[in-house]
Amino acid sequence: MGATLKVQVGAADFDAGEEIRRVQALTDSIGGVASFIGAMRSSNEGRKVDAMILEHYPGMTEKALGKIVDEAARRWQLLGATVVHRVGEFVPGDQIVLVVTAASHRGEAFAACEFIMDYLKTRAPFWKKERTSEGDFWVDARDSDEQAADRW
Amino acid sequence: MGATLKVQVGAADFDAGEEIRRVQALTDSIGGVASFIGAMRSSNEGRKVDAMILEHYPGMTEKALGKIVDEAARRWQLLGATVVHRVGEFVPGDQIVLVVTAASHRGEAFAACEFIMDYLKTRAPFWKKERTSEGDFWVDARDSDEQAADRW
Amino acid sequence: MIKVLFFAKLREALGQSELRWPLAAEARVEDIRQALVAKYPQWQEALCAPNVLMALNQEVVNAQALVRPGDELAFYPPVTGG
Amino acid sequence: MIKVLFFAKLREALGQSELRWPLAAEARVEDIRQALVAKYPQWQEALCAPNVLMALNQEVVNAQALVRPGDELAFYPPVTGG
Repeated sequence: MGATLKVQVGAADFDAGEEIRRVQALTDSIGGVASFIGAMRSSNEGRKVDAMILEHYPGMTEKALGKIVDEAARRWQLLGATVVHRVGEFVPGDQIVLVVTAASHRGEAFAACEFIMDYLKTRAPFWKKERTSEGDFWVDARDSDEQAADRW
Repeated sequence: MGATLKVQVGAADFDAGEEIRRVQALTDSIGGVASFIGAMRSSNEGRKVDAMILEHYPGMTEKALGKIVDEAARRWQLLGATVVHRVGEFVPGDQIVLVVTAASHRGEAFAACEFIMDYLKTRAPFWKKERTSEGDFWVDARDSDEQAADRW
Repeated sequence: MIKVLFFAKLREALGQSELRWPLAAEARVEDIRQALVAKYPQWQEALCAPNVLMALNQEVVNAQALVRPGDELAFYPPVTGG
Repeated sequence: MIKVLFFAKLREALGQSELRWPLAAEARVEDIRQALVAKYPQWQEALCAPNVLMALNQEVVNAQALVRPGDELAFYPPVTGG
């Protein structure tokens, strides 16, 4: 059976519960659904952040996410997966990204969910700019994200 | 800051979206929320399962889950966590368990969520009995679950 | 007196979920298991199976743990929740 | 003609998000970068920084990839989504 995979990029907020329910409803062969929500924090590396702007490369973003999800579905025999990534302007507490993965067993669902997040962080064309009281700053890529992606 | 931890055991179904929202709302220091939902599958090791009965040891169950969640919160500096485990009778597709973990960064949230599931599977006093067309059978403990718990 | 509990497959094998057991002074979990089997020889196989687990006052223990009057002692098979 | 795109910090450093660049026959990504810098010397530092990434027709490539007329070529800094 092929997995039902969904990728969505846009400014609109998402309802994690609703997205999870949609994946759960795909088939009763699903034994485990893992999910992850990334949110904007009120501080980053010690400095207070008032707002964040997320820029992306329209067109390539969707392709890159699609490839990452396909790869995860193949490696862990997923029964379903959803990725929603928001772009635009955010304030602390706002949701940014959602990943949902479903498999027969929990190990596959967890691994695929973490793989998608690690790959998305290092391979999908998104860029964050933080707005602070001292000005706007582009966020630097983290070596730890690169190392996380290299595990797989 | 202490983490807000919740453990609930009972027959009632849960709303994963609502539980996730509650954890997200705890603090805007949360950068990542990982979650897992375990569900009843329509077949197990090749045989069709019509229903499942989940028995537990009231009192000890809550204590055991509480200890597992405390340990996870300490190891990964969680900002919040919720575990809901249902008991009683289930049919395929029914939700059984929910784990939600929140931390500043995704690595901690993922690790804690998987740790809680692995420990819960091998240390919390729950027992599953499957109802099939050939009779009722107690589910055997899986070596792979024991190995998963031994990783941590 | 102590309370002794049995769960799941073990409960069904013994045909009993709970019993009161006289205990005047402290004893090891293993002593109590042997006393139970002495009284109910038909329990030998199920209750002494190598995979049987024990909890004392709702904490996992091994067969050498000390049980005191008033305690709650449980025997059960490997767990399968989640 | 090809379309050349710049994103995020690099876009701001160059003061430009998109341009059309004449290309009659195929050329390597690196050749195009050098031609851009020859025309806009002030771009040298930002466009030739070692961490600048490239995508050709929305697929990640290295500087040796072949670009053909009609292609879409993008230069951008390391990504920071998620």
